[in-house]
Amino acid sequence: GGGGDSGSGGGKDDGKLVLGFSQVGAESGWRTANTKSIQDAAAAAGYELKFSDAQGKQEKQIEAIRSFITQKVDVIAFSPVVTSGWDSVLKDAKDAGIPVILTDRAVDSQDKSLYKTFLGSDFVKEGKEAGDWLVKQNEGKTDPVNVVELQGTVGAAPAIDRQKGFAEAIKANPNIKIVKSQSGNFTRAEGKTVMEGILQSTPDIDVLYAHNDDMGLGAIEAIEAAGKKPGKDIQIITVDAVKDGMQALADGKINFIVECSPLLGPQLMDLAKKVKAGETVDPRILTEETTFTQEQAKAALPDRKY
Amino acid sequence: MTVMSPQPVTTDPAINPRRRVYRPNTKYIPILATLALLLVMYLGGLVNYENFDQPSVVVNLFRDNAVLLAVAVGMTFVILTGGIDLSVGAVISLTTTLTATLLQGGWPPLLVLPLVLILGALLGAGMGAVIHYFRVEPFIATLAGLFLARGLALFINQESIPIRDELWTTLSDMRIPLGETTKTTLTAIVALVAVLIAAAVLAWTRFGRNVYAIGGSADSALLMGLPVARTRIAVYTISGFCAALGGVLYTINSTSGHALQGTGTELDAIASCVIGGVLLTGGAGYVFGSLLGVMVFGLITTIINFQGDLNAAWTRIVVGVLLFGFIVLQRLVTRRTR
Amino acid sequence: MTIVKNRLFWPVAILVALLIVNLFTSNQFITLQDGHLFGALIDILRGSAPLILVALGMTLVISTGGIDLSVGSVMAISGAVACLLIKDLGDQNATGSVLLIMGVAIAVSAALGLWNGSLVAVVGIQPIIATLILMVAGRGLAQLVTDGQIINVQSSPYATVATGFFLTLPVAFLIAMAAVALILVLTRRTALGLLLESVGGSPSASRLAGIRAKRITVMVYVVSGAFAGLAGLIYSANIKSADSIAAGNLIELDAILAVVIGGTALIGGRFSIAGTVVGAILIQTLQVTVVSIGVPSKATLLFKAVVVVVLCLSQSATFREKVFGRFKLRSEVPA
Amino acid sequence: MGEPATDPVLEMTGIRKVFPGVVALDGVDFRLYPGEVHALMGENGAGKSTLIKVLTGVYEIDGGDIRLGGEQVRIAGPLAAQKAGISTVYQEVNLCTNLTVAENIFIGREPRAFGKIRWGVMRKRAAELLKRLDLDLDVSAPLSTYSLAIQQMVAIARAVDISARVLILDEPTSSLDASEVEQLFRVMRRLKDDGVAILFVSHFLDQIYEISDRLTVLRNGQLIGEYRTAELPQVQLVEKMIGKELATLESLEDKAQRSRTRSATAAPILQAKGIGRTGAIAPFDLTIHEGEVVGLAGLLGSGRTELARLLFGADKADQGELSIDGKPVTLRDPQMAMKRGIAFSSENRRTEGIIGDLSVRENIILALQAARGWTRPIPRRKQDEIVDKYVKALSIRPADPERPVRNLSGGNQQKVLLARWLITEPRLLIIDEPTRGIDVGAKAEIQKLVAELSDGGMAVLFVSAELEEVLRLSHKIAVLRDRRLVEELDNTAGVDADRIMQTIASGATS
Ligand SMILES: Nc1ncnc2c1ncn2[C@@H]1O[C@H](COP(=O)(O)OP(=O)(O)OP(=O)(O)O)[C@@H](O)[C@H]1O
Ligand SMILES: Nc1ncnc2c1ncn2[C@@H]1O[C@H](COP(=O)(O)OP(=O)(O)OP(=O)(O)O)[C@@H](O)[C@H]1O
Ligand SMILES: [Mg+2]
Ligand SMILES: [Mg+2]
Repeated sequence: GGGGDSGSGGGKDDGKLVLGFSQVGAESGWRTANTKSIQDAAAAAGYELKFSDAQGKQEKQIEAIRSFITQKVDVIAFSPVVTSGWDSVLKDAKDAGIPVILTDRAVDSQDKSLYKTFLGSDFVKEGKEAGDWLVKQNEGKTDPVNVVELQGTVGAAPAIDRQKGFAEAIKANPNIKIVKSQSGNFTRAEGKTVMEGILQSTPDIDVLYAHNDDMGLGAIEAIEAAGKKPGKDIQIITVDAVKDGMQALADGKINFIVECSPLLGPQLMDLAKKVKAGETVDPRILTEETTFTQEQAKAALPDRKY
Repeated sequence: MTVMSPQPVTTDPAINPRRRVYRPNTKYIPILATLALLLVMYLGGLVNYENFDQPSVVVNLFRDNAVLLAVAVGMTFVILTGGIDLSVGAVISLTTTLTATLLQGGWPPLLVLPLVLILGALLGAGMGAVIHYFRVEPFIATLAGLFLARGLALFINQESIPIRDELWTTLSDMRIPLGETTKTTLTAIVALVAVLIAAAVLAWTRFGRNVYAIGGSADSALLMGLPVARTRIAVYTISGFCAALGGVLYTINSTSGHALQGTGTELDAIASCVIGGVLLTGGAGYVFGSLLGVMVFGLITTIINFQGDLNAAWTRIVVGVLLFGFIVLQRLVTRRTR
Repeated sequence: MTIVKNRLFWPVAILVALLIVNLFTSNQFITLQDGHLFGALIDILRGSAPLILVALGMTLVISTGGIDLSVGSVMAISGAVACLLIKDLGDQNATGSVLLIMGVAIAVSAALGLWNGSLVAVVGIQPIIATLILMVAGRGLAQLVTDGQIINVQSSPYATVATGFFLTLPVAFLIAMAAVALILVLTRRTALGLLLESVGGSPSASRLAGIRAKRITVMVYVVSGAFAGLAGLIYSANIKSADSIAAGNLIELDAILAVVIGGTALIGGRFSIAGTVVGAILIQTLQVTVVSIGVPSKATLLFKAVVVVVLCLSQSATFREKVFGRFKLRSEVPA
Repeated sequence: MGEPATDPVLEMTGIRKVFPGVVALDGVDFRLYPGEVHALMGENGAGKSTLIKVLTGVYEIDGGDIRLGGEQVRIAGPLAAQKAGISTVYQEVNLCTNLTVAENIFIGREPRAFGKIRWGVMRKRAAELLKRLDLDLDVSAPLSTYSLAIQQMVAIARAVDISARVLILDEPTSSLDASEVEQLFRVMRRLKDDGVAILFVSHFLDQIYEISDRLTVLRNGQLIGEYRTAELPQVQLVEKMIGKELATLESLEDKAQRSRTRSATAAPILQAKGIGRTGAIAPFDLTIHEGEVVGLAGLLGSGRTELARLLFGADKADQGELSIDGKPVTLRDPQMAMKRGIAFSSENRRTEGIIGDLSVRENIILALQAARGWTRPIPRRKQDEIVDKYVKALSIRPADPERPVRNLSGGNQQKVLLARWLITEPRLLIIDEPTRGIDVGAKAEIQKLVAELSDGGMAVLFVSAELEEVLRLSHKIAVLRDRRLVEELDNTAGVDADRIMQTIASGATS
């Protein structure tokens, strides 16, 4: 690659790496932590960061990437809003000789040469891990297990994938059944109202699977208001492991959390330096992520940053 | 009874006989003011940011906002009649989803293209008919349209669907050279053509003038014997068509379809029109104004992208502040000259 | 007011139909338990409080021919301010301080309303744009206040605002009803209602009749801001935290819809407070019904579309005329 | 009754139209022959405008049928009516004020080439057409910049230019002055000679007798009869319209005997010194005393309305001094004027007067309520009392105060506006065309009322296009020309219409 153009601006002469990063938006605390991690890491590495917030819109993100091309940044990184539809703008970047790194979410482009690497989580895998844990809990049992699923924003990639992975994991166990599946829009308030409604209409709930911590935390409020004990009367599984979620896990109100780490910053800076230098990197780098049970949460909680 | 000359002669130039009274003919002033302010904003960008002087900044303004532009064109028609169309964003999502799904299913592209455009127009026509014949508030009728269109899109397919059709990818990769280094895309050209056609229709055709008449006073227009029903249904049809066109441009731009695309576009389009001087109560404004309105939003985004150190919170605040500054200045300039 | 009754007949009918559905799908529709009422109906009433509040303010704004898009952002700011201050409280359960803080949050919201009102009435910007500015920037401010994170509070007096019960009824609903009563008194026991309808009906005629339209316009935006602020408090107290991103997101659309369902025209003039309340409760009931009958999430919007289409037709005089066979008026033109 | 030898071009039989609570037309027959001017007569609310709207398809009929050229037709709407050769000027000016003058004349039938509107041709034709009506307007200016009277002329120009078999004019002359009326009549006569059938509505009996050949009288939605104008004496016509002997007409004559000299001791209420507004009216001096009726005379667009608006603060004066009760004030808005006891009823009742959605009661109490402020509502019982009194005094019909005012007939709306201001008990009442569209009986009542009020000490600034009316009521007449107050004269024995016309023509300066 290399920044090819002879007419590049004067600001770059100091050799400082310029990274253009286009964020999905600020739709959750997770995302804000993600943003912060990247900003901090860039500052620590001494890179100039061009940051742009797409407010959840693909068109804004495309616009931002084109703007990065115009601004002649050294490396472009972005968390795609959706999986498809990037070929055209990535080609523009390639033509301009600017390497691209995907973070957090993958794209389904067939031409793999359009980006250098993907750094992030696998949402399907997260759903699967949540499902696996539930299956393991019920190993050997045949009593029916009624699961309520609180989905994320309808049509959003994490929602679709976490649903998919979970369904796949429990497929082999006919006694585990999803009795209600509703969207809580990834927010606490909707998680609560939806759970209220479900509690009213569904008599027998054993497990709640929420696509993120926030919805789970909202649901906990609803469960408590209905006079039930979250974590005991109803087992709760969530994804993300933000601080509030970990606290609830440690308090025994949540039973299991699949981590989805927002702290991509340092890894990203590292990769940026490598691709700028023209080194080859792995086409797919998964963030170091884990899962938490209640005991693990108690141990991990003190140094949870976000 | 008429004993004297009905045409008195006056010598005082300040006071014309039987002339219009208060305002000079100021119809273009808001647009010129908006244009001037837009240029000031651009100059501000030039002074402050490196690489802002590249032609691609201006070219990308059209390219990035082609979809919004197409939608704003249709919205201008609707707002000029005093209506509103909230369904446009959802029509975009339905169009992109349907296009991508059909193409994925192997339908011939040359069939899919007119099909989705007609579908958008029909949806608009349906809403227009409900609005006119059942006298339902445009807000609620088009909100139902919004739910319906996005609901259908989500029902058809929730996922982001790639388009691998050859025609679409060719159109997407097409670059039209402008000068030596700058290139633009087909989508920008199509959107600009839509603006030109709309401007011509509004200024030079009977239909266009009827649109303004209805916006001025629908009751009067009816009593003057204008085809109110036809015109009103037509503007919603146009808006539906333009939204579908926006959707198609979207699929060409990104070679994909997704049911969540176009979220919030309705508000952007309405705001663009209004910033461009189209009165929400109807009857006044120009499609070039809407074009400028779109450019205002585009330029604000561009500036924020060049600024490059704003997080989400500050991005919103700066957008608000820039918008505020722009509108207040625009208001002051136009009021002064009135 | 037979016309208002007629206009509200169908929304009320649909509301009743939805409630009946819930009666069958829920374990408890309404029961007395632990000294307060409990059940799906109570959930609906409690849940509809923020929307009722926002829609009330919106009704007044719309009656003057305006619109307020910024209510969602104001909700977010109000919740953020309240939680930020409560979190720093030595004793989060001190009722007095919490009440004071809520007063501050509402005052801030009213000030934001004042800003909107001034832009509309004094500077003369079209309401949709004037309030769009705060809609965009306001959420940024809220995010700035909370630093983009969710702020948790552990204050039981605060939580009571949303989840408490008083005289067997949910406090949130009582607050909303108090606001309704206040607005009813304000508009129907004083001359404010008449003046509002007059300004919305014809600004130029109102001016010549000696009505100080500017003051009234500013006032309705202030009321709208304050009510949105109160709604924001209930929203945040419900989840015991300030979520500056999700709070009040898209609520302006629901609020406007509630107002329109209630029979107030968007061009201004005649307004109906009772209609707005019915509209807001209807929307909330619809939301709950989606969950209680388990509409799959990918079909949720379609389901809502069907209900809104039915509503929208029932709002139509022409449509009702077919149902009732009432007077035939092809086109209503002022004499 | 004698009818022309030809067949009627239009024949309506047994027309019935019911609004909720009102039978607006009850079995009305109406015939219109080619080449005649046919007047439709009746009190306010008799059903004239409704008959016209039924004819042009604005309202669906509830009974009866319409024949055009002998064939039964169902007219679906104004567009269909126009296509069938019926061209109409409706009572309230129904044009689009946001469009230019030229467009208002030609919209729907613009000259085109290949679908493209030929703006230049359109403007030229519009200017020519207006010139024929003796109007010199900037045809590319928005219509909103012209006064109501001129808008009315534009509406007429539009209707006249649509070459039609039937021309309907619903009170086209209500705010036109004598010369414009004459202009209009000239055009009508020419069209009549070309065989056009003209339906004409007016409350000015003189005009009816001048122009019409036959007339049809309606009362309370019912047909009273069809007559040859020449064979029906004026007094009988009025009796047929109101259904009883007209006592008020005589009292009208009494008023002529009223003392037109105000008491010399009366204190000035309002003094204007060099008040003016650029582009609207040149600086002028005017003093109005207690109990004095000051009439404003002038041609269309001479600036009477502007003058009146300045004194009310409806527009801001940009020069000069105004003092009320000897104290200088700057009127920034109407509220300030109202606080000082000034009331102003606008000539443009549709956009600056009534609030259509609100009820008659609410419209009547509006100004009083605004003056009291929103915190001090007028108790409902008091409202009903006041409203009842004025509904009776001004015979507002239908006498149901809870009806939306938009559903009242034009004349009755005007009465509502008068009532609105009378209940504020102003010390200076500015009324711009208060008798516009009001029937003979009510007009006499209103004139009587003005005289009484002035005798009771109220000052009145009376603006009317009808010179006779101004002469009959005023103590003092201010004559305007070209947006300039040119003369102020006491209404003494020597002053008559000719004298004022001369002033207007010669432009004598005071
Ligand atoms: N849209 C309507 N709804 C209800 N009532 C109406 C409507 N239009 C007219 N009316 C009623 O019908 C009657 C006839 O009104 P119309 O306007 O025909 O009177 P008019 O003879 O034209 O009076 P004017 O001389 O005052 O113009 C009145 O009582 C009026 O109140
Ligand atoms: N900017 C404006 N604001 C308010 N009213 C306006 C404005 N421009 C025009 N008008 C209207 O135009 C009219 C101009 O009246 P004009 O100068 O013709 O007065 P006039 O002498 O009373 O004549 P006429 O007999 O036509 O009423 C005013 O009555 C006013 O209502
Ligand atoms: Mg009439
Ligand atoms: Mg006048």
